[in-house]
Amino acid sequence: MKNCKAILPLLGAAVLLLAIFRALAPAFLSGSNLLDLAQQISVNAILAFGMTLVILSGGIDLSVGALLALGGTAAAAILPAGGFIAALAAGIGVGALFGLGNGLVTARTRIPPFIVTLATMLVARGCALRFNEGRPMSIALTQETFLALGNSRCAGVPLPAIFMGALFVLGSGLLHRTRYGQHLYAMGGSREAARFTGIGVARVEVIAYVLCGALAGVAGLIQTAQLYSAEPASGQGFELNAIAAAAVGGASFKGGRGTMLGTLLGAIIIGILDKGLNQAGVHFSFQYMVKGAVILAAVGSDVWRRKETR
Amino acid sequence: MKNCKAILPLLGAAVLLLAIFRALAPAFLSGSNLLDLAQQISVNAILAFGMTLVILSGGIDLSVGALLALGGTAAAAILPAGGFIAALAAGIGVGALFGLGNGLVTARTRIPPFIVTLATMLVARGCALRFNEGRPMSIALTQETFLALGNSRCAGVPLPAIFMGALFVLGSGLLHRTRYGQHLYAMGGSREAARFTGIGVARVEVIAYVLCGALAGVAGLIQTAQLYSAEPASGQGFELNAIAAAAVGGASFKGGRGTMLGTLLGAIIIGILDKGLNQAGVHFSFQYMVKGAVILAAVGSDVWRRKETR
Amino acid sequence: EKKPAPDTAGAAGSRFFAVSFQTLNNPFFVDLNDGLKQVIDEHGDRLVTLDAQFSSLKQKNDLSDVIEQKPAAIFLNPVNWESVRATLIAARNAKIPVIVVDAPVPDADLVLAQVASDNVAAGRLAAQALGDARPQAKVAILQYSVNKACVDRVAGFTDVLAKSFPGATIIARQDVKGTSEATRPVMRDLLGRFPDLDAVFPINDPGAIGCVSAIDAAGRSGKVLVVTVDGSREAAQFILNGGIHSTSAQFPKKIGSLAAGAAYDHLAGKPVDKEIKVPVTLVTKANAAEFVK
Amino acid sequence: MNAEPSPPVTLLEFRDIAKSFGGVWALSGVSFDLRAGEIHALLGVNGAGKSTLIKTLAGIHTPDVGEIWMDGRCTPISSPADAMRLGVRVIHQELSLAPNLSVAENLFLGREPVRLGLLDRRAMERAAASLMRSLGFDELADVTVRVETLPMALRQLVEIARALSAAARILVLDEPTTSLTAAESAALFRKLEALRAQGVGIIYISHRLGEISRLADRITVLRDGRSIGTQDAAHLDAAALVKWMAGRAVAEVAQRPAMAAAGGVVLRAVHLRNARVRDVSFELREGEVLGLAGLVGAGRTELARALFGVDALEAGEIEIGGRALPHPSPAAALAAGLVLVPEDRELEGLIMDQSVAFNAALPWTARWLRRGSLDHALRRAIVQRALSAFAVKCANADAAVSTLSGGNQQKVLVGRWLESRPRVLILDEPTRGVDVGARADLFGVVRALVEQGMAVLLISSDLDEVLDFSHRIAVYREGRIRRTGAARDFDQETLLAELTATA
Ligand SMILES: Nc1ncnc2c1ncn2[C@@H]1O[C@H](COP(=O)(O)OP(=O)(O)OP(=O)(O)O)[C@@H](O)[C@H]1O
Ligand SMILES: Nc1ncnc2c1ncn2[C@@H]1O[C@H](COP(=O)(O)OP(=O)(O)OP(=O)(O)O)[C@@H](O)[C@H]1O
Ligand SMILES: [Mg+2]
Ligand SMILES: [Mg+2]
Repeated sequence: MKNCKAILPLLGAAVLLLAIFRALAPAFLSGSNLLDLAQQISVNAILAFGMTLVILSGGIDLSVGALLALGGTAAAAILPAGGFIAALAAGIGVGALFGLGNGLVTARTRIPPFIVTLATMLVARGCALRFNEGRPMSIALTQETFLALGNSRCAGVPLPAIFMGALFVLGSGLLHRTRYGQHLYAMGGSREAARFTGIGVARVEVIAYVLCGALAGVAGLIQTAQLYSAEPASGQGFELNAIAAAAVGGASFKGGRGTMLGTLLGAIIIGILDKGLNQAGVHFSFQYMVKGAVILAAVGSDVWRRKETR
Repeated sequence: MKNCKAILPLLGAAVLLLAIFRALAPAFLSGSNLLDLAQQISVNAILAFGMTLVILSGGIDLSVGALLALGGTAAAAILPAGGFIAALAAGIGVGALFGLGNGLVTARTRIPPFIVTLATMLVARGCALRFNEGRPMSIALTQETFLALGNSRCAGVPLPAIFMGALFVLGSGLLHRTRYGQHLYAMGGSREAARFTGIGVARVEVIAYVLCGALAGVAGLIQTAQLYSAEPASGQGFELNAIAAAAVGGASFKGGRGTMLGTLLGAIIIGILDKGLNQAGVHFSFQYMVKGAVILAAVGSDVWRRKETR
Repeated sequence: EKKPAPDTAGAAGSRFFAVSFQTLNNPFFVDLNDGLKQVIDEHGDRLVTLDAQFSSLKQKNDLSDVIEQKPAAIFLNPVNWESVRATLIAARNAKIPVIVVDAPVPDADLVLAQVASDNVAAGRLAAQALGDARPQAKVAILQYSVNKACVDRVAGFTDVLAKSFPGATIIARQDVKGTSEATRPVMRDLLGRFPDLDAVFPINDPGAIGCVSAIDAAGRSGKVLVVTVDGSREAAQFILNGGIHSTSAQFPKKIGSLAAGAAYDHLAGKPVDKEIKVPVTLVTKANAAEFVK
Repeated sequence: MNAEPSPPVTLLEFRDIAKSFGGVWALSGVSFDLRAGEIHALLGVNGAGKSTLIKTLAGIHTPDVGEIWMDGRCTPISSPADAMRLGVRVIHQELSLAPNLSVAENLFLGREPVRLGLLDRRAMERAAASLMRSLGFDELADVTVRVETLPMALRQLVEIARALSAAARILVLDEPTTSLTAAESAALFRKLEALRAQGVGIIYISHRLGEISRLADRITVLRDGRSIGTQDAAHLDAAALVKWMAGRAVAEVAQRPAMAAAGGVVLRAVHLRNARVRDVSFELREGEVLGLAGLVGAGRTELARALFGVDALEAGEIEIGGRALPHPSPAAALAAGLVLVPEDRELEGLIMDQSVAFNAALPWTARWLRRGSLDHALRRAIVQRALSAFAVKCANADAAVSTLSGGNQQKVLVGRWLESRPRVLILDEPTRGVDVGARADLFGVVRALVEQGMAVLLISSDLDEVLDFSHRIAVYREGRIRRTGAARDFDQETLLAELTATA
């Protein structure tokens, strides 16, 4: 399959990094360490899945970090009185709602998505800070079902990693096995051309942002459960990490290019890097530099390879 | 002049905001408060001038916040031994150098500037944190010339505001009265067209990033002087503020559209907003929301007006 | 191996320790890190320092990375005192002792010890210094309420102010991250809004320096009293020059060395105090010179 | 000196030029020479390599093999600036203007006048205005307007003016007249003839053979990236030229489909009205071709867009097959059997970065993709049918559609709609930039479908095409249908007169 060939270099990069860190930190490839890696990646990967949809449509979403914080705080606020289901609905719903706003404004006006979602980021952050005066809100230890979202394991695998896997499968299916996916690729490639084939581009675009917002809500729930508390000020800069994962995975800002598999691999590469640099005891200042260099190299090699095969 | 008409709505918005805050906080229009406003705006405006050049070229620069921190720390590190001139050269030079890197990679490869400058942001941040283990570096109170950069006044006007004014004049001249400015607009409007007419588009692009980096260094010097210390971790999120100023001022991410005057007004509007909301005693959570709403409204009205006149 | 050392410990000279700070953009934590490092280096062991950059999730992930490597002990300065519970549980399951430094956590039973300045006392000292100098002060408080240490300082401060100086009034409270960069504009606008504002309590030294800069910019140098907490060299300089009135000095290096000492005591099988409070001292013009050197 | 004409001066020589893109040879051996004071036509079917060759001369591509010789010396050209310095001026097939700059700024792009190091904007605008006057481009008298506000035709004139503004030794025009009116084209030709007389060497590329026979002194034909010969134009008649170029005999006129006995009305437009369409009513019957004749800028594209539901209507009603469309939109139009093939295939037609197969299968997702299950075989079959309808020339169906030549892209664009025969097909400039062979193929396929009952609304700036292929003709001017009549009642002159008549 073509898709498989396209991600071989990414797989190669991941394996290379694993080998390097194996050499630097012998326990790196232990089962428990890899499971821990999967859990750590999950929040960023879930944000990046949503980001991939938006990037495929030719847009960008800077608000996911703030929506993650808002989703978490909303859920934490509802949880004591409303219970588990209501909290889930609140967390995901508020993300989807702001995503709807992003989508409608982007589709209906010509305001660039960068600005639309920057504004949403500020508004959502303000809303999150309304809860509890901006202080963290702890989750009562009795809320076991909710806390399990972030901390339980199923057959030894951390639940967040399982959610990540399930959302990956759903996302891939959406992109490659539904008409919506075809239409998203088409409108990302050329909005006008998609319109002329009868695709309701506004609808396609709005759905991408709604899903992206909802996924940010899911990530917020998971983070809140993991941290036993919701932090209104959390998630700052998460959008850049999610964008980086999608870009490393081959998504193009012009729209119409990118896959869930690529994005997952992008998130994995960034996760390996973060974990490996920590475990190898690299000074935190060098961690920044190495991460910058690896992101540039990964996207650069993808761009270069594509040029070659053209 | 056509230009003047284009910025009338921005002027209107600024005046409206001033009037609103005048009503909420009576001292708002006092001379000292307005001079203070000019000083507070200066760092963001200087970053936004550089950002305007990059946006005109069709790019974006996420690294300016980190370059501001790096420029400041580099200057603070050199200052005790090297003295004032060497510190200035170090602060501006290091910004220009990283800008050169941004420009060369963007011009020579097809890696999107979003990713190039994201990587630079990480690398520059790592470099800044190398100094002094990441702790703030204080400027000795005996370094009066250096501290004057941020804190002196000339004929009652704060020096940072004067720098901002001077850089505005230089920047406007560059854009509208030199061939470089023409070529920058042309390549932003259509890279291919510019290339086909024999313009060295790579050179034009590289220069835009170099100037943007150098201006980030200047901003870093000013901020360091203002705060009596250089903070390696400072400047986070400044890039978004600078981008917002340029966008509010009418710069278009597609390139080829935007002016220094617009950007200056954008920075002023954002500055009035920040200051006014603080002085009106608005809860910090609402400050975020209002700022988001105003940015959206400003860019939205610009987009809408442009569509009308088409 | 001998009996008392827990099974995670490894032999002296080959052990490694990890510490995670909420931020390293504050001389306080860098000094605390130095205190830890000094003791650990003396034993020939290794310390890995992690910077959480004010993100709880990063802190959790960083620590789960090192827990996988089974360090002899973990030192923890939490971003958010509630959000570290999962980390503490993971460490207990891995039988790794955790010593909390500077800011307390609510789950005291999950940690080996807590080593911190007496932050309430630091706030009290600041209020006392302020009240003595200006009993009728109109005060602004720049708090940072995510962090428990900062919350304690404000609690001590308001407590003394209310009890001992009824003439003083708190006219503004703002929440702001304790960096110069974040504090300066907030202070600048408070000065614009309250012409009669004449004292401020920023909860730490970097914040205080931001305040001094804002006061100078507003042309009100010397008219607004700044009292704060930390005792850094930079703040001491400003005390000598009159920009800052007082700072309640903490001894971060001492906190670091005591924490490291507690860890080695535990590894040697000795009992360790659950709570170790490091006293604070008031720094004013009178004694600031000692803190500059 | 005797009376014998002096031997021709060779300005430029291509020697065995070859150029590949990712392993595919766009040029594989092109040689010919250009003399001073001649117009040398470069012909070839779509994808033959004409534009690529020109780009090697302009310094945009560097040839992989071969040399460019000028004035008897091997002259490598590695950048557009080099070409400029050597006196080469090129009008590219794709317009290369900065849309955000004014006409004057575009004219002087890259060689702006400066005074004391600063831009001399006033001198620039003065010079631009006088250039426009001297070229007789009166529509462009105001040189301060931004190019993006100009219609296509005027943009093309700006491009031409730019190439003519500086003294050129070699002038290259790659399909310069695709958007020009007959009058504007004629003015251009006069200018070219004047330059030829001054000794400028001109390379002229066009698919309009009428222009070639009027202008060309010599003709070189490219086929599959090779030059297959150069001949004097005087020795060739139209039919021979077509045969040489296309490699086969091709009918130059589009043969009109046979009109079946009065079919029912399939498309009825009743008092349509929006910003650019001013009260248009007409009917189209099964098996009928209605030609919409108008000048460039008449607003025919806007009418087509309104019919297809891309642009909103302010008033009026569209009926397809007897059923009114309550909320016109492309989806509703397609569901009712109305297809529009848009005029700008790069922007509105195809998704250029996606594969040929993706583009061909896109309108039919509902067939091969159902509830999450993917019918690979059906998709392949759909793609195959779309490509074979016109014998699209492409390496494989997974290649990006942007790598196809313009003509082949156009074939994909039309071919993909034939999967299920539309009731009404609107063709907007279907042959812009398409070679004679492909044009004949296109009209052949459309004719067959019309004879089976499909109705066609044909928009074309090529009046011959409209006259020859339509059953009826609607004269369209300033957003209104002025008159409708049987095609045989019109000829070139009367039609042109009606189109240019002022209201
Ligand atoms: N940048 C490119 N990348 C890949 N292939 C290309 C590129 N440019 C041109 N080609 C290929 O080179 C061949 C020649 O194209 P070219 O545009 O020169 O044809 P042309 O003769 O100008 O055709 P037309 O009459 O349609 O304009 C085509 O097969 C085209 O697909
Ligand atoms: N983006 C635009 N802004 C302003 N006016 C426009 C724009 N696009 C088109 N127009 C105007 O609309 C009119 C019709 O455009 P267009 O050239 O597409 O007409 P047409 O009849 O379809 O011609 P053709 O199809 O032969 O090119 C032109 O006069 C042009 O000035
Ligand atoms: Mg061509
Ligand atoms: Mg048209």
